Amino acid sequence: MAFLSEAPLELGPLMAEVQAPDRGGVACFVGTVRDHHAGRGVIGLAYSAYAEMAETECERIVAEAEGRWPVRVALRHRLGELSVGEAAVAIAVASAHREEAFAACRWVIEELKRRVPIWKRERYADGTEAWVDPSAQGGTASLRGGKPG
Amino acid sequence: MAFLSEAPLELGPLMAEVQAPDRGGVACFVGTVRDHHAGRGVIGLAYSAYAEMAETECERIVAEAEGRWPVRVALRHRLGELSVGEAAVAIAVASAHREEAFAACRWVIEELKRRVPIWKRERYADGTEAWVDPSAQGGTASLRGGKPG
Amino acid sequence: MTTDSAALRIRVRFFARFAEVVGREAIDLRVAAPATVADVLAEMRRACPPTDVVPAKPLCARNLSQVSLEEPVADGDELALLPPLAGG
Amino acid sequence: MTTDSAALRIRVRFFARFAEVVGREAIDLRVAAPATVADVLAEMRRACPPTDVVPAKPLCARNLSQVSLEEPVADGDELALLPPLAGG
Repeated sequence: MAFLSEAPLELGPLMAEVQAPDRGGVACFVGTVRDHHAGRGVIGLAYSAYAEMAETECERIVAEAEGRWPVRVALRHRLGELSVGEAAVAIAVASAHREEAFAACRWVIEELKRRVPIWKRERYADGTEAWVDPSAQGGTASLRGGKPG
Repeated sequence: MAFLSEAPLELGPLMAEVQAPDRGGVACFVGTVRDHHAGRGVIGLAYSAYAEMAETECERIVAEAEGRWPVRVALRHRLGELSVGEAAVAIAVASAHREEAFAACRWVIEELKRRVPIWKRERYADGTEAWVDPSAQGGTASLRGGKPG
Repeated sequence: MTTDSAALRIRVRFFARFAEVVGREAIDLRVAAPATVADVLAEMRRACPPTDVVPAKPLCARNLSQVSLEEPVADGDELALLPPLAGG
Repeated sequence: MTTDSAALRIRVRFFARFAEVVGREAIDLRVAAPATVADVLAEMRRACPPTDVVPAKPLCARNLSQVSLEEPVADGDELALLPPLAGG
């Protein structure tokens, strides 16, 4: 379980993993839990995963990025219960040249969203909950609690 | 002296400056001192600045970025003597959407390099020193020490 | 469901909303060889009716890799049915 | 150098390699009004010969903003001569 973490994410150790004296540029991305989604107040959420596949898919993404650009990539995704403001995902990409670090960092977050089997169940200020479906109209697939499923 | 720092840079406080519950994406860039430049071994360097103008120019860049994208930007540049691996510049950009955070972060580092009056004097493994000129063939403008100026 | 020697044993796994609505995390099926992912899904809908939550063409992973519905399956495969991904 | 009442007092500042080679960080000049940045540079080269390190068309900042050589200058202005920038 190298890429998934039940503990809060910290960018510092990820940067330390990828930095080296010959890699002078580090591009990073941290995605945190927002306080709203599709017009509704969010008070927290839970991430779950198909862990074996998620680990495998993250490993593939890192290997593909490192094959495509001269970069080193570190990546973590949080699982479990998160509060607003907590980091859900953290990425650090180091390279000798910043253009490549930015390009690879950007690519890694897009691939992660597209390929890694992780799901998000949001809890709302009105007491309801929903599985988030980024592809759906309104952004959620189902409701629980105050509204019918 | 808000943007220039004689003390080592840390990304954490910059991220804290820009993060907010409605800004879920933070793109960052850290540029560190590399151990080589234009084929020569670098053992350290010194950054100096036209401080009043550098502060003003950084302030303008942040304001322009925040006017151009819905982002918050934090920016620091180190001055003084740096060792290999130390951070020379750190940027954190938070936005509700990662595309804008990445675009603004990328723009800020390019504008900083283009507009902010900061100079770099490198010290090499062979005992020489040189003012770095990114626009020059070979990357340096003058030599001191083991080679004639 | 067949039980002859040419039957493929496939474990179907459910996650997130699918697991919640189906009420279980996995079912073990047997399908006649040769079979594709689509054949496994058809057998699942026949053998395990509360799987209506699974759309006609769900995102599927066979042995940890995303595959199309036309992908052949082999004995012992794990077939995961993935609700819309929401990581990052 | 003029000293009449129409003369503009301009402070020229040197940085980094320019300061190192010229051997000073600033010189105060007077130039006849009206004058541009280019006029100030011409007066600098006349009054302060060791400024050969400054190229014919240096990067210049007038009162903290980059300007072209055609930019007019005013009494009390600070004109900074900037070697190639190397921040970041």
